[in-house]
Amino acid sequence: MSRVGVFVCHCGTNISATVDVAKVAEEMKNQPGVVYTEDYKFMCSSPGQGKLKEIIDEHKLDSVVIAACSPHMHEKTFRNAAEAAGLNSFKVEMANIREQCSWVHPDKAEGTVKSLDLTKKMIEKVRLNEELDKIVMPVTKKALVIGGGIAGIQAALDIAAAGTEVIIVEKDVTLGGHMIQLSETFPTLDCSQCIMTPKMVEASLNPNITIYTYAEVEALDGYVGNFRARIRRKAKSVVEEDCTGCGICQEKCPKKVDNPFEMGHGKSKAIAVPFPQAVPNVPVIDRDSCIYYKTGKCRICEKVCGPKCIDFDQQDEIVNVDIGAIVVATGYDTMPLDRFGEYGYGKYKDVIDGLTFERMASAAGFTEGEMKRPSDGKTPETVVFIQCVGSRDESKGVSYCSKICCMYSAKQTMLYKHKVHHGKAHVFYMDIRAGGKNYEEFVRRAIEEDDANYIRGRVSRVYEKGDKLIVKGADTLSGRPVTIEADMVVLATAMTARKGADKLAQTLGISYDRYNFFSESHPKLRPVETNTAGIFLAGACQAPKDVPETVAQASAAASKVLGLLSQETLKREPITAEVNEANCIACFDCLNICPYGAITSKGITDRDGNIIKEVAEVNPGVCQGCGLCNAACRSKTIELRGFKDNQIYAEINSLAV
Amino acid sequence: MSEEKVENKEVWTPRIIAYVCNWCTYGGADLAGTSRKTYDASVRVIKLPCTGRIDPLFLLKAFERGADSILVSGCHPGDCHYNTGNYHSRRRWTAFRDLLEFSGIDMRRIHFSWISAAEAVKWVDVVNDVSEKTKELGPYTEFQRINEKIKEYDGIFAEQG
Amino acid sequence: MKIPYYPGCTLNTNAKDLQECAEFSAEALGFSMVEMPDWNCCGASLPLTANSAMGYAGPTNVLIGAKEEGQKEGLEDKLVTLCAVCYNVLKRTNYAFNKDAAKLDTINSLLESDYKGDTNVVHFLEVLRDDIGFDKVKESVSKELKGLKVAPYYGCFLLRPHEEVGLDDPYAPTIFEGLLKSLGCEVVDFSHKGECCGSYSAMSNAENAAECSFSVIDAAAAAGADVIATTCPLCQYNLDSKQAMMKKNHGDMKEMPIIYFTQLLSMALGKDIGKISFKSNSINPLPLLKEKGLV
Amino acid sequence: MHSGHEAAKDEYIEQIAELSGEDVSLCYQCGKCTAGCPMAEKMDLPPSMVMRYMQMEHSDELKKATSRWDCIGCLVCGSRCPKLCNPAAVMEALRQEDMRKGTRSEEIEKLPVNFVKNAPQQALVSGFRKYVP
Repeated sequence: MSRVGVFVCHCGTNISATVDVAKVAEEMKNQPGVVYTEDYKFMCSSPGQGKLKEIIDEHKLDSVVIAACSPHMHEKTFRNAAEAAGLNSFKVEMANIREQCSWVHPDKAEGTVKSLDLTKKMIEKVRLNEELDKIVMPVTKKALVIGGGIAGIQAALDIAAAGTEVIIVEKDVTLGGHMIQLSETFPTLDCSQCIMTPKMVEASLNPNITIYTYAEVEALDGYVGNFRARIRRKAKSVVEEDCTGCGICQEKCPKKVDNPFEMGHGKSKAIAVPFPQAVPNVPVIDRDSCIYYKTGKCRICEKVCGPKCIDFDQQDEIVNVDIGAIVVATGYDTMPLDRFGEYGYGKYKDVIDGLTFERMASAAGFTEGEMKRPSDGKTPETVVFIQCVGSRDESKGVSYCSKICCMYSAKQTMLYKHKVHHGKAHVFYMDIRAGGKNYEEFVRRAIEEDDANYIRGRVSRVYEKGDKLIVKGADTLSGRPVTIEADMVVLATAMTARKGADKLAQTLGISYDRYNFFSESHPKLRPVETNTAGIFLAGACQAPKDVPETVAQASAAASKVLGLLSQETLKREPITAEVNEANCIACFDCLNICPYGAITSKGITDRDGNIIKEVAEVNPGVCQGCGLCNAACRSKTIELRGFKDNQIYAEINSLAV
Repeated sequence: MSEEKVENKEVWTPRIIAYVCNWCTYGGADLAGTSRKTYDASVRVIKLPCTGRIDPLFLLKAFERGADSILVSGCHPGDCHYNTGNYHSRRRWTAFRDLLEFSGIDMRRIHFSWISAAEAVKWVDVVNDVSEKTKELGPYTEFQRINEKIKEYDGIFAEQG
Repeated sequence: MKIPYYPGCTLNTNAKDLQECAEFSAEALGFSMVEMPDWNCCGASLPLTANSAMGYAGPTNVLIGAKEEGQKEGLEDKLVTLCAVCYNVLKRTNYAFNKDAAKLDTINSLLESDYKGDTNVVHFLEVLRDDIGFDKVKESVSKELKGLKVAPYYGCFLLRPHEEVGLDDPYAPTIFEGLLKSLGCEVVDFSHKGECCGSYSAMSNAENAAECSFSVIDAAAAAGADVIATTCPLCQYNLDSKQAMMKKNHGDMKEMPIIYFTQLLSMALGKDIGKISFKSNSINPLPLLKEKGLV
Repeated sequence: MHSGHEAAKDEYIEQIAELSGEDVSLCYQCGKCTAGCPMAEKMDLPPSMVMRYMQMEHSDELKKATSRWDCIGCLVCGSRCPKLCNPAAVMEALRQEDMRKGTRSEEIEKLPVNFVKNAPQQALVSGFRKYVP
């Protein structure tokens, strides 16, 4: 028989005015298992809590019901107090007779009847409460950052600054991501390379940061505080440690290839770094284009290499790392434009996308910063910028707004005007979305000072006529069609999730939306967390974002990582699911329904180690305690601690008429 | 068990059991208190982490124990604290409702609602509405009579061993 | 290979040139088109508004007839058209039925029929590409049309709406180009191959139609074309017969012959130029063909 | 002003919406239809404006406009619409409404003899379909 103590709080007159608290205390004496009841003025006050401890001790209570305010208000208070008196904190329940009774039912008779019911209900429940221990988990004090663009670098630098080790895994040959491709950045027009290169170098020199470029995360095991990632370091064909970055191999390599860093304009070599400031400044052989890998002859790079670090036989290397937390910062892609035949991208050389314009405007880019259109190298006198190409387009693109295009189109008109003073920029837009610090002012500057002509409407077609591009658009403000003869057209293409983002999400066990952007745990209150504890998001892998937002989120993710890794052990509420292995029929409905991937299949072995049956297994580090599995389980095998079926039924039964 | 109350209709008050999730509707009900709204006192709340935790048998159990109506309320679609729990709850309900209807359960006695932690007024309105409708329907004697029968048969079976 | 053929309202009359040359070419390439009996008009346009059952009845009747005739006579299980408009209307009728079963039910109950929306409608160009093959066409060419710069004009109806018609990429189509290349022509890529000729506005507002047609001819001329090839009698009419009117507004415009694709095809396949009728051409293409040494 | 849920819908607008089967609320006024319309230059109310007037229930102005009689049904508007609207269907509905009410139509007797004699039959058939009640 249990020994329940019931404490009915007056809450001054907040409860006692409309509930006969003495009667409640008195009647509860008759409830089975109840050995002590009392009504008291302020249970949450210091004397109230003292009384609670005293009575627990004196009457050897094994469970407690406090009939008072909402558990959202004071459950923690009373559980801590009970724990101090040596009672397991999960043996304390509250009956909510204030928010859901005394304050809402002015009739004292009704309020009292309801309070009796609610208190009885919790007595019945608490008698079935189990003693639960908080779950304690060790923590590996090391973080992994996936992606080496501005988001990844910022997160890594912040984590490292706190003295915590961090590993950056970057898919590409160098750090830098998309940001290092940009010419100048809004709304300040500072040179992207000037602010990005120092960060890349800083990351590479920081002793707490290990960088794996040309590498990918292949698999992830474990749970918060205790992950293990398998990283594939693809063969660079160059011994990284020995390379001095002299660049002679690239210079002498006879094989020219298109340079993706320059968006297909400008050439690179089969052994190359994408750009001179690459970090690490170590070239990689592109085995698909290298003459030696194709024909077995050449090896010029090997001959000219001073420190002899070319290794044609180099194999991919697998590295396993143990980490406690992960920041995913894999960035974005831009939408392929082949589906927009009406704009002639791919057909007309002078129809380019925004990133190509960035390279054209960059002093280090394929035109060395001069405005020269791709077809004939002439200076374009009229440039048309088309916004929302693929964005806000349910027919051929995506329905969301890519968020950054309004700003970068405005910036690009400025960059253009600053380089071609007599030139004219036209911008076709649907809405100007310039909600950010100094953003609206920036767009107005493009219009008012730099003479950009903003036309509210979409473009229907672009076609060539002689050496001009005819742009057929509309001005919806005057309701008239508009035709512009342009020399160059720049398309502000939609930002999309990285190709393969869904696959990475599955590898990591995080969720993603229908566009393959990774999903945050809560859109307002947990914007950097994923639903998988210990994995955080930074930057455009979550949704379109500009640089300032990305940096802010990266720092936020870093602070989350540091908060997590600052703990010696992790403790969490033990309201998690548990499995009765004897009953499990291995239907795995629970595994499918679990939003967190907390359930796996486990093999039960006989003495000889043969698997004789499979059962569900809950990882308590990952389980968040929603109870979906409990409701879905057909054999009543998996149950949610603290909300087991018998506890709920006890509550229902207590309400019997 | 409730014969006497049925005959004596003027003192009868409906008994409504509400299954609500901890994060949205429970918060909404608390807010109704904090805002000192008043509403019908016939509702008894059972708090669960998520509406997705609700086993359809909870509903039947409540009727068996004398509930006249049941209210289920959780987070709005898309707002679930556990991402998808309320969707599962809704889907489970869709699959289960035909079965309940087929078994002869009075579907007018089961109410579903999405009430967020900010929607104190909605909580008040929904509870009053359910209570009003339940009063129109009267006590759920049909189910309670089945109970009596089941108990009778249980007795007979027990006697027969 | 024998394929049920639907001529529609114009092919036996105003566009006989288009049809005769197609028949000749089919024979030369080893297939024949069997005109289906008792055909009716397809309506020459599909209603755009909702609840427009009557507009679908005509084309449905055609689709049913082709299916029946094909089965009765042991012909290919498809229906070939020459006119781009017929093609468009018949294909979109099927599309509408496949998307909206209720619509199909309504029409079936109107016609007391049991049509399933499954008559395979193909354009003559598709037969050449998919059944014969452009390589085979090329082999069969006896007189290459060397030096003739041809602008392939699709107009609206072969390309739009793409989801419903689905003949080719609406912005980078290749089927017409492929055929012309196999005939030895120099294909001229031009910006207005899918723009409208003015269509039926020829009836209500000839000026409008002429303006539309002018922009097509202007673009073809700018791209260096000698001649525009078309598949549609109405396009041919608008582009060709309105050139006098265009000249009034665009004095410097040069006349350009507008020719049916089958006229070029049959010429290349050896049809005697004297036997090719150019009755529908108000701009006579013969001087041009002579100049190019093709006559 | 047309606002508030209770405000009665304009009868003419409702009729056009029903006839066309188009949900004009989908249109976000990007103007791509007007931009591509080969007749837009000549229209008093190009397709995007027709959609806007439908949204705003400017029925008097819509009734007065004549652009529907310039529409040639080339379907460029609908085929490039990012919101999957079809302004050509609205144009057709407006035209049909004109013809039902007898406010405008083409009269066969007045067609030029030359046209009737020489134009391909399909021009007459489709023209009658579109312009004659």
